[in-house]
Amino acid sequence: MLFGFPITGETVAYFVLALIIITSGVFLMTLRNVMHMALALGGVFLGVAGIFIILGADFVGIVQVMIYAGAITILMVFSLMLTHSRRKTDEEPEAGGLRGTVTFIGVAVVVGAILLVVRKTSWPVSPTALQPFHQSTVLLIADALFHTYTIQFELVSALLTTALVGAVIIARKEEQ
Amino acid sequence: MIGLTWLVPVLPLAAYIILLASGRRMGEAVAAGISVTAVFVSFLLSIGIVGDVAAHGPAAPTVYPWLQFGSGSAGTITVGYQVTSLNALMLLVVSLVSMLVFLFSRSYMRGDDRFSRFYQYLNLFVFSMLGLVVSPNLLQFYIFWELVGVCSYLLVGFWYFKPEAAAAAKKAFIVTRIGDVGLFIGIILLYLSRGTFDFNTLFGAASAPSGMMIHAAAPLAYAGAKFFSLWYIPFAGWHAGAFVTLVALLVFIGAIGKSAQFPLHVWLPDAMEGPTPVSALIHAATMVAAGVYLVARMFPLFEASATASETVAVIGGFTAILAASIGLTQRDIKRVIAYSTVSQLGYMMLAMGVGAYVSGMFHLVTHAFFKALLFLAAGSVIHALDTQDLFEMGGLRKYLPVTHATFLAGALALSGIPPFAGFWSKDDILTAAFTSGHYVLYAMGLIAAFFTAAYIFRVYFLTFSGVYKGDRHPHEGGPAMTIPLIALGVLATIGGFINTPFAPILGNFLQDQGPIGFNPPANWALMAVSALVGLGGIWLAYTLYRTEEGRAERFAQRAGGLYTLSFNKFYVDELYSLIIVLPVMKIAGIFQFLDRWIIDGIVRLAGEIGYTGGVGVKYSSTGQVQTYGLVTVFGLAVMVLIVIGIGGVI
Amino acid sequence: MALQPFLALGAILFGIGLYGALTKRNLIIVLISVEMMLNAANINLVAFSHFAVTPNVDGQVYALFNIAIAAAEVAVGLAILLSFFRIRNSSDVRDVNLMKW
Amino acid sequence: MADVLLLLILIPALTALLIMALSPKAEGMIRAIGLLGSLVPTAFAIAAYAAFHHGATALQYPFSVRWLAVANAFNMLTLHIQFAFGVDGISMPLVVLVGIVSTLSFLRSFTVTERVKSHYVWMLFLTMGLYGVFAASDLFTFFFFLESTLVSSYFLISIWGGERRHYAATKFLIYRGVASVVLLAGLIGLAYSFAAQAQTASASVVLPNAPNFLTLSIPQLIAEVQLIQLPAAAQNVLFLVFLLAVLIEEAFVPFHTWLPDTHENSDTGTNMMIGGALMKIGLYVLLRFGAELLPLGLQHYATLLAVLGVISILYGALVAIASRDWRRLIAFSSISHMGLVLLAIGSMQAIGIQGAVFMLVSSGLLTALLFFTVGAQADRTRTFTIGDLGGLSKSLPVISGVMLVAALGSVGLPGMSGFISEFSLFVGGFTTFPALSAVGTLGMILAALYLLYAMQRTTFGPVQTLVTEMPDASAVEYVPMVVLVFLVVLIGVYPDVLGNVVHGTAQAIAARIGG
Repeated sequence: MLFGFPITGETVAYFVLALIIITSGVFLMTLRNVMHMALALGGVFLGVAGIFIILGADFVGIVQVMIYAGAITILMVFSLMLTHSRRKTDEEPEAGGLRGTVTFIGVAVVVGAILLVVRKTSWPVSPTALQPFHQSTVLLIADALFHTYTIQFELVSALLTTALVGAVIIARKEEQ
Repeated sequence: MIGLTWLVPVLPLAAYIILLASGRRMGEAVAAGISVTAVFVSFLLSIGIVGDVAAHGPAAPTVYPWLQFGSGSAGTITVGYQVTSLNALMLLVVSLVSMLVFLFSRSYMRGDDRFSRFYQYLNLFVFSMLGLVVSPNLLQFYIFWELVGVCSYLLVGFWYFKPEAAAAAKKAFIVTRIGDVGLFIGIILLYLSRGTFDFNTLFGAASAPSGMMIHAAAPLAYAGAKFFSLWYIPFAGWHAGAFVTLVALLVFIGAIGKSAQFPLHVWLPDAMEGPTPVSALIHAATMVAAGVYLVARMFPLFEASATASETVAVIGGFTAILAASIGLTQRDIKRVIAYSTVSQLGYMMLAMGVGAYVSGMFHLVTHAFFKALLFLAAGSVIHALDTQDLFEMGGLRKYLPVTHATFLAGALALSGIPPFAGFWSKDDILTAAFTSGHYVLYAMGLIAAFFTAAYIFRVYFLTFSGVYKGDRHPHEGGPAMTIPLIALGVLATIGGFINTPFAPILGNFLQDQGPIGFNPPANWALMAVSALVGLGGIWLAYTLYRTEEGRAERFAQRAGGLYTLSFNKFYVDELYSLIIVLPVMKIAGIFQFLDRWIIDGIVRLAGEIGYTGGVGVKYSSTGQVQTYGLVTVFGLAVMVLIVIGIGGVI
Repeated sequence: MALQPFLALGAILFGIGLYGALTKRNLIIVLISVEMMLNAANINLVAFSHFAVTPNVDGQVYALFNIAIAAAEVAVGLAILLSFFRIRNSSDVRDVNLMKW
Repeated sequence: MADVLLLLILIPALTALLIMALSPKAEGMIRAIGLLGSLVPTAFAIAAYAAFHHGATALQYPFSVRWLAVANAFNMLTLHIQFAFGVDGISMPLVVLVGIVSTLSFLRSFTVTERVKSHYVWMLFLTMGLYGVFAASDLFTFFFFLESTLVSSYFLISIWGGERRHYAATKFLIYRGVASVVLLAGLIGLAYSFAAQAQTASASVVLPNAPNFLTLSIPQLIAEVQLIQLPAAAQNVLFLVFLLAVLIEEAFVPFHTWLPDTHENSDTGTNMMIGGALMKIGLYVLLRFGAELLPLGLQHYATLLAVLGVISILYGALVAIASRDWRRLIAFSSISHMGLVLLAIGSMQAIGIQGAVFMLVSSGLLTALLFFTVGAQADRTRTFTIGDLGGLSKSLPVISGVMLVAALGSVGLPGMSGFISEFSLFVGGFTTFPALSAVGTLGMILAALYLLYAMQRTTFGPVQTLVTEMPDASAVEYVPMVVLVFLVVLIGVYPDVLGNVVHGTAQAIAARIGG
């Protein structure tokens, strides 16, 4: 038994991934070096992708790897390097003790409350928890996206296009 | 003729409208001609009406619905006209005096650049006064009652550019307004208890013994218990007598205001700022007599309450002596006559109060003649001399023979010297007071009669005898002025014979539907006494002003404080301004202060607090998103904890 | 496995992200922290999708939408950041105070 | 003729749109079209008044159009929001009053030279709103137009007002805005309480609007109130809510301070609209919702109404005595007059309710006339301060004369509309509250005091103002004065011209509140 759960492959995977995610998250908060931070960020995203796969959401997991661990992380690293090089004072000590402590307490209370609720609530659970989906989730998702959520899907497309155009316009250098 | 009664007030109204429409374009002669003609026709009609009434008795009122606000007859207000012997008499007097004053004004107002406007107002007044007289119900009466008040306001303030005239007009309106409000309340209470405004139904059928059947305010006993007792005066607990007294006194307050009785007499002398014909018509002969007419019209109401009629009598008697004693010392010729009017109206009220209905009305008629005469004669004097100060006159007998003769007739009538008109009516009143057992009032009346004779002959001697002190060349104002004077002079001389104790023509005429009030029997001794008192007054004036230079001044000095009191009108005006006008103004000022600084101050303070608070809170917006986020997190934490605490989730 | 461990993981990851978003001075790190919070939400969505009484893929679809929108957010956010950096030559959160007072 | 009320609202609105399309330079055109846009509805309103069926108590000229349906708004009931119009004996005279006052205000606005186009647009919208408020037969419609009057008068005050116009306009907006919110709460509470009550009672009573009991339609509510009554407690609470709104809206003491400030800082045309028509809304609300729909509430708070009324009568009159500005004096005078109406509504008598409508119409006409004449003299003398004036009768005989007529009418002189109104109100008052009404009659004396005192210092006396050579009333100025004086005298001499219309409805209401 591991923390009250039977030791199965799944459980072990969960705990390993959870460890990776939380550790990477904490590193991300404490590290200074840009490259190290990028690494930690990748760790968080990859760990989350693993969790998705444990949960049977293979497709979402793959997407997570491709978009977050790949694209967004790289984007962030580039941005960090782009802005980092010009200003050295950026590495001054992060929020002093008081602010950090106060924020920590506040966050801790909220997270503690959520954890308490998570623990105290009796969640209705499906009888077939292990392998809930009879078909490939890709098929199911495709079905949902193109039948139930067609309009939303199209809206998201429009949103992405708009965001890209907007980003280009905002980031473009002003013509002198 | 009675069917044409509506035409009597409508003719002056038509003249008013014509004059109003044509404005200043109309020439003086045309304006005066139209007006005089209209009133003259009214006068002829009135004669016919009096004849009709004498021959056939009064007619039932002719009414038209005017305003409907409820169901049944109680819910419909009507207007119309009614002719009784009392109305008919008043119609005759009003139209007669109006006609003469209209004629007189033609000369008096000649050259005034608002000549036509003056006749407009006069016509409006005559319309209102005649409308008042023919009113078949109290509400219509009140409407015209107010209208005559407004005409008086307009005419007193006719020379608006004189500050005194403007102030006097305002004072006249406001003081009479106080009385009007009393009448207003009285009318409403009468209506609520009787369900009607009609004079005829108001006092019940002729079968009612006292003529008065107000049933104890039963309608006023509405669902009282529902409301706070603090705001609810339970009329239901009053017995009928107390209620009748209350209503009668409220009605009498209206009469006090209009007829310038103490304590609301202060406006009438000031009203002399108006043109003299106005004083003659409105402030002597007609409008101020409306109060007496009101009491006469509501006579059954006063008869039903001994308290109310005693009050009327006492107020009347007191006013008579008070005003007469003030009249003794005034320097302004019009003011003396004005106080004389107040005093004579007091006599009429005294008569009404002691129950002598016919005597009161009789005096009203004779007084209308001789007082209009005195005013017009005074107007003639003022017209000739352009001053109102008695001590700048003198010796006018030579220059103004007609005025002198007619003034003398009027003065003798006022003094109560037989056989002039005033003697018969005033003696009637004094006899009534004596025989009904009001000995104190009789004595007051007698003293007032002595004063009356003294002050009017003081005016006579100062004006007409001796030598002229001014440097003008006084002359008579032409036929338009002298004809009315002569006509009134004749009436003042022989007018009393319409109701001598030996041939009570007027008494029979007024009481054609059965006796009203109390008719004093002829009493030779009392007649002799009043004649002697009148002569005594004349003798006093003669000795003071004709025998020896400066005797009057010495006499005044010996009287000392009394003279000062009388000369300053017993300081009533000053007293009122101290205890009423000043406090009202002060309270108004305090309220204004409260309004601006306390009530509105609180409002503005609330605004200021909001503004200041907003400015203060503004600085907490630092623009640091992370700080906002931190605060939000704590807010969220608190909310979550509260939810967990009250058990909403777990 | 049960639902709770995943929810707990999501809560902790959310907490870390929140802490970062509220304390970090560098705007990019703040953005990264926000991404972590979104990921925490995604974990919850997928977990509910898996452990629901009648399991379905709705949660996964939402997670996909979330990812798409997060991508858009990152794109716009970084664009704003670059623009701001060009003007102020800084990527410090404290310098973003144009909206004060 | 059936849709005449719709025309009353549409014509000003469409005219406003038309003016918006015009060039601001075309001032003459704008004035002409604006005047026409107010004159035509007035003609329609007068025609409707003439054709009004006197005996009937039902709403006349009904018109309604559904606008929006909210399913399951309350207890599975559907809420239909509609634009519905209809007038009865109480609202018909007020609709005509709006027409007359607005047309005359448009004439007066010929003197406005600044931003003419937007002035006329806002005036037209205000006119539309006022018509809508009085012609509405639906709670939503009523509230919609009430808010539109608020917005348009706000702009009229804040753009064309006097020295402290922004202060006054903000105060106006806040006070009346709060009143609107309170009123909205009352209206919602009214509709929902009736719906709940009707649903409960529907088992035993057949209601006119079954099976959908949630209605905003005023005639339906009136039909219901004759069959079922809300519980006394609910009526009392709702009545208090309405009363609070009315007290603010009608500027009763102590919520009155916005009115003098508003009048002091508005131009004359706006003052005529506000004093002549807008200030009648509050008491109309009290009659319409308080007396008609909440009879038990009115009975319960009758004494409170009477006391508040008497306080306003005396307070307004006393402050008016000390007022130094003509416009403030008129404002306080109108507060005093409206206090009398409150007293009479509290009396719950038919004659009191009839008198209330008389007084609303009469004081609308007289206030408009007073503002007009005072404004006309101020065009020439450049001052509203009573103490700075004097002897105006000399140079401005016509304007001074009309001013005197207006003042005497306000004092309650018989032969003019003020008297018959005051008389009816006092008869009602004395029937129920003799002692309070007796105190209230002091207001009659004080009214004579402040108005005649002000007149004495303005038109009488020696000439005070430096400008002595002034032109008297122009042709355009004659029209409002002649029309208003004519109407005031007409109602005074033949009150049944108004009474015939009001009578039936007043009787019906009084019968319901047990008067």
